[in-house]
Amino acid sequence: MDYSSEVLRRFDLPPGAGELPDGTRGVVRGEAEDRSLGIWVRFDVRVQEGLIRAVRFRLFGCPHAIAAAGLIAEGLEGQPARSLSCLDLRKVASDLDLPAEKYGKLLRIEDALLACWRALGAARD
Amino acid sequence: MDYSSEVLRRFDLPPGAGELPDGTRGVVRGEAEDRSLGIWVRFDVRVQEGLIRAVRFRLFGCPHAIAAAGLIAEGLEGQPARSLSCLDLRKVASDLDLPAEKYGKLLRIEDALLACWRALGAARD
Amino acid sequence: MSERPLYLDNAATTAVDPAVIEAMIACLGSGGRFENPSSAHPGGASARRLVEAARERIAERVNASPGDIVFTSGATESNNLAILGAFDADERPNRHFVTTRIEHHSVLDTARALEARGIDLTYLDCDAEGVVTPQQVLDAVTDATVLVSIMHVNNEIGVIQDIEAIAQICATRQVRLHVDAAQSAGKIPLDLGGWGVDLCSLTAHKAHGPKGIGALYVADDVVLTPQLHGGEQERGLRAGTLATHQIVGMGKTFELARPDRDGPRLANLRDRLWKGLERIDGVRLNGCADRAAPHILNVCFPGIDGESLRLALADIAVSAGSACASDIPEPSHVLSSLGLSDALAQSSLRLSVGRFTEPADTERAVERIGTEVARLRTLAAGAPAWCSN
Amino acid sequence: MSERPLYLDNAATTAVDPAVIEAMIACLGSGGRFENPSSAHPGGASARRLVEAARERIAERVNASPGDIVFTSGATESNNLAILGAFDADERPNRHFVTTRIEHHSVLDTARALEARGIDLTYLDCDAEGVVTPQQVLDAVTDATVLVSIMHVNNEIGVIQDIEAIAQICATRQVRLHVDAAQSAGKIPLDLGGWGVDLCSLTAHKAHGPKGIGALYVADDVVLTPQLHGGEQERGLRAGTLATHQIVGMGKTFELARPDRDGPRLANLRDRLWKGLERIDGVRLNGCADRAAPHILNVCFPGIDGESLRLALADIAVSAGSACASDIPEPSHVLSSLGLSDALAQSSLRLSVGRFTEPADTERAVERIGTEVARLRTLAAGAPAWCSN
Ligand SMILES: Cc1ncc(COP(=O)(O)O)c(C=O)c1O
Ligand SMILES: Cc1ncc(COP(=O)(O)O)c(C=O)c1O
Repeated sequence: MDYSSEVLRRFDLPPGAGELPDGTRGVVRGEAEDRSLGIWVRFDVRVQEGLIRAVRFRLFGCPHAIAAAGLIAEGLEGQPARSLSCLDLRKVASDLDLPAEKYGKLLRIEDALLACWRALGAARD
Repeated sequence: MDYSSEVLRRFDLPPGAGELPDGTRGVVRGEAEDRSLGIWVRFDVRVQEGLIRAVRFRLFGCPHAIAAAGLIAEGLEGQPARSLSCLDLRKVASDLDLPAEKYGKLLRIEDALLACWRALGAARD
Repeated sequence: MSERPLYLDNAATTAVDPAVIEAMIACLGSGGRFENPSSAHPGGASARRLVEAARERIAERVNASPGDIVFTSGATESNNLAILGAFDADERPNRHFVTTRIEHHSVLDTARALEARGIDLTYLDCDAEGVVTPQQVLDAVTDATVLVSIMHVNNEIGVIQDIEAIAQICATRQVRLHVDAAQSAGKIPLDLGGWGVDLCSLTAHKAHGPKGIGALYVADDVVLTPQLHGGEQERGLRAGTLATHQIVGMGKTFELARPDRDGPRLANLRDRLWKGLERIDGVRLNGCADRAAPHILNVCFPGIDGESLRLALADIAVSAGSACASDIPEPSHVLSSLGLSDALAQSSLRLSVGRFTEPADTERAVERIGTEVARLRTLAAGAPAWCSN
Repeated sequence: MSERPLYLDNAATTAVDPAVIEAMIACLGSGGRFENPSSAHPGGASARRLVEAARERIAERVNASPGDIVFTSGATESNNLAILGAFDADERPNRHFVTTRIEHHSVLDTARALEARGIDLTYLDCDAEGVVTPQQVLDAVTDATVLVSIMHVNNEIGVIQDIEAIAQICATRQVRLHVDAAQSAGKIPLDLGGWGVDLCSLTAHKAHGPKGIGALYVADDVVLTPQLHGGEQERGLRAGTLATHQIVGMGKTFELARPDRDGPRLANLRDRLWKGLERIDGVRLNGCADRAAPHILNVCFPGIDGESLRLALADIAVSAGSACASDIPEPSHVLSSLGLSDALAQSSLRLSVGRFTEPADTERAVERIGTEVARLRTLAAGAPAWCSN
């Protein structure tokens, strides 16, 4: 397997890896998994005043998935909360130069963020 | 093909190779050949007072045949003439450590000497 | 950092011993014995003598006669020649082959080629520790069995099969036994003559010799059909110009290969690795501690994605399964045979030590692996149970 | 006498060039690129890059793409793989093979193996100078022909066949062409892509490279069935651990092999030999002066027993027929095909020059041969005519 330098960099030092203190105000958690693809991912997102202030993740999976989660987490910080529901996966794939067989895992990462988005809605409701 | 040191020595410097001056008194010539075995051999023998005084040979053939002709020629010098008719081929084969597939050529060498013996008889008659 | 690179992949291949390199160089250039060993001239004869001396050394190390050793291009070719050669030489209409599910691909793919020709096959399963029992062989053999092929040391998990007992059973049933001993030389004593093995594949490059040279031991009374046509070299069993430098290199390799001396040293290094890794939470040994070759350690790290584990340790030379595996390896057929799930098979590593491994290397490896496993486990903290099964 | 040994047997094998030895050594020991080129770790990747660089150099020299080059253990294996592989991949019921009577044994014995499987064969005769014409190929090819196999340079008499014209005919008739070019590299330009050859066997050791490594050129659209099972190396066409040092050695060999520069130099040495030997009474050239490879001279000395000739010249490295011949060689099938009697075939010598042959060597050889021929002729003076026929 050849890895793009961006994947290698983010795999070595995954920015955004971790958790947000449980029960903190504005923190939601979203999770997704696919055993057949070998991925589990969980995001903690803190939203304040409609803006994403912090994103942390835990992940079991391949280097591409780790890099993608890290890239997405970084990109979301400072964005409006609705960004959680409209990720540009194509851009992620191209920034990381992902091989096609890894796209399925991107969709699970999206699922986890959508779960955060829904959790946010639920919190608002 | 492995050659015994005796064959190698006699092949390099075949003693007795050559001819005896034609028409000299007491010189007889005997020849034999076998195309299928790839051998032609000719002996010139000088006999005086019943003793073999000189033996020379010409030969087309393999190293074993050359060595055998040389060994026989050398051994005959000084022997009574009838030695021409009673060679000890077994001893030649063993002195030279000849492989069995070469024995046929020994028989042709014997033939050439028998021809000398017969020529000698004819000369006496 | 100019630390020497960490090489723990000696089951894939090894660095050639300096004494072997020297012996090889002496057969290459103008000043050396470069002539064709089949040539009749004195240079050819000298090269031939070197080839025959190498054959004698190899034979001696495996308790065989020099005439039983046929040089090939490696154990892959030896395995092909042994198996296809034995079947091609047997003209019975119903023929049967017995092997195991944990053989090297060069045996398994050859078995598949036999199957395609309509030959009957029995694949023996191993137990959860990788062991195949002599009783299994006895149960599998039929009157139609032409050959049993069982490896000596498994290249992934290092399990040693009881070849002596299996050979006895094959002898009783009058069935030929082929042994793939690519991983054995220098690590485990090989007593081919004493055990009554019929065919045995050897290679030089797993024992600090050159790649691209191997041998097949063919016992005196075994009839084989050659698989490479074109010359009377090697008793007519293997055509092709003899590669003097390779053969001489293999001879020197076997001369230097001393299980009595090297085995314990390697086992000590392997044990140091295991002592260190054992401390990692959840880690498991793949294979059988009681029947372990001294140079191979196969370890599973549950809860770590295999591809991430490999990339995290990409700078150190260890192996996931066998070296011929592609980038994202299929889960190893050997680990699957032990009953490991695909995920656990993928999160396993093979570490293999050699003559040039130092104790300090094992410590560095343990540290690096420990660090990366911890990092990836932290990253995956909270993952569901299936990630560790 | 400490004269350097006279080596005029470069068609049997050659001394490895110092630059090649150096490149090989760099792939053997701990300090070098000894890793398995199939391993995923960085050392493996570096070894793989060396292998691929060697492949590129070889491809470049024969006008091919790197992807067309499959490494084997030598031209013997390449010939087997090309021919058996092409037939195994073709499932038509009636299949036909065309080759010549003057091929190397590795082609002829493989042809015999095909015959044993019931495949139809046509052996083309050569003329009295060793030439096979394109027209003969055209006449022999049928709708059932799977493959034509014709050597480029004959290893005994050095005759160069017109591969370009033969390839054209094969293309017109949509039949695959295999060329055994074991003797060509570095002496005759090979334009495999330009000529439209489908399969071509190469070897390193005839061109100052190591023994035990070769390649098969397999054009893009040619389907072959692998003959060695067990690994995905070499596009799945040839299993077995890649022998980096051997491959790198072959790469360097081909890089150094320059027909434009070496061909004329070799031809000059060959011509010096012939100029000298030509003066011997009755001497005859075996082969075709107009289609002669630069490095091979085959000469007949009528009236001399072959075995005695060989023993008389045993101290100099020349060859009677091919190197794989046994002690008392069968009369060479190539010389017999030229129409020589067994006796004349036996009293022929092959002298072959190489990169390390000096002009002085040719003079010494001429003198030694002249002396021995004269001595043996004197010994046989008076012999009947059949001794010279
Ligand atoms: C058990 C086993 N058999 C066969 C082989 C093939 O050996 P070689 O690389 O010499 O072809 C190997 C290693 O690759 C091996 O480990
Ligand atoms: C024409 C020809 N083909 C094939 C071969 C076999 O080559 P190798 O020795 O590389 O197997 C040789 C030399 O032995 C040869 O001269």
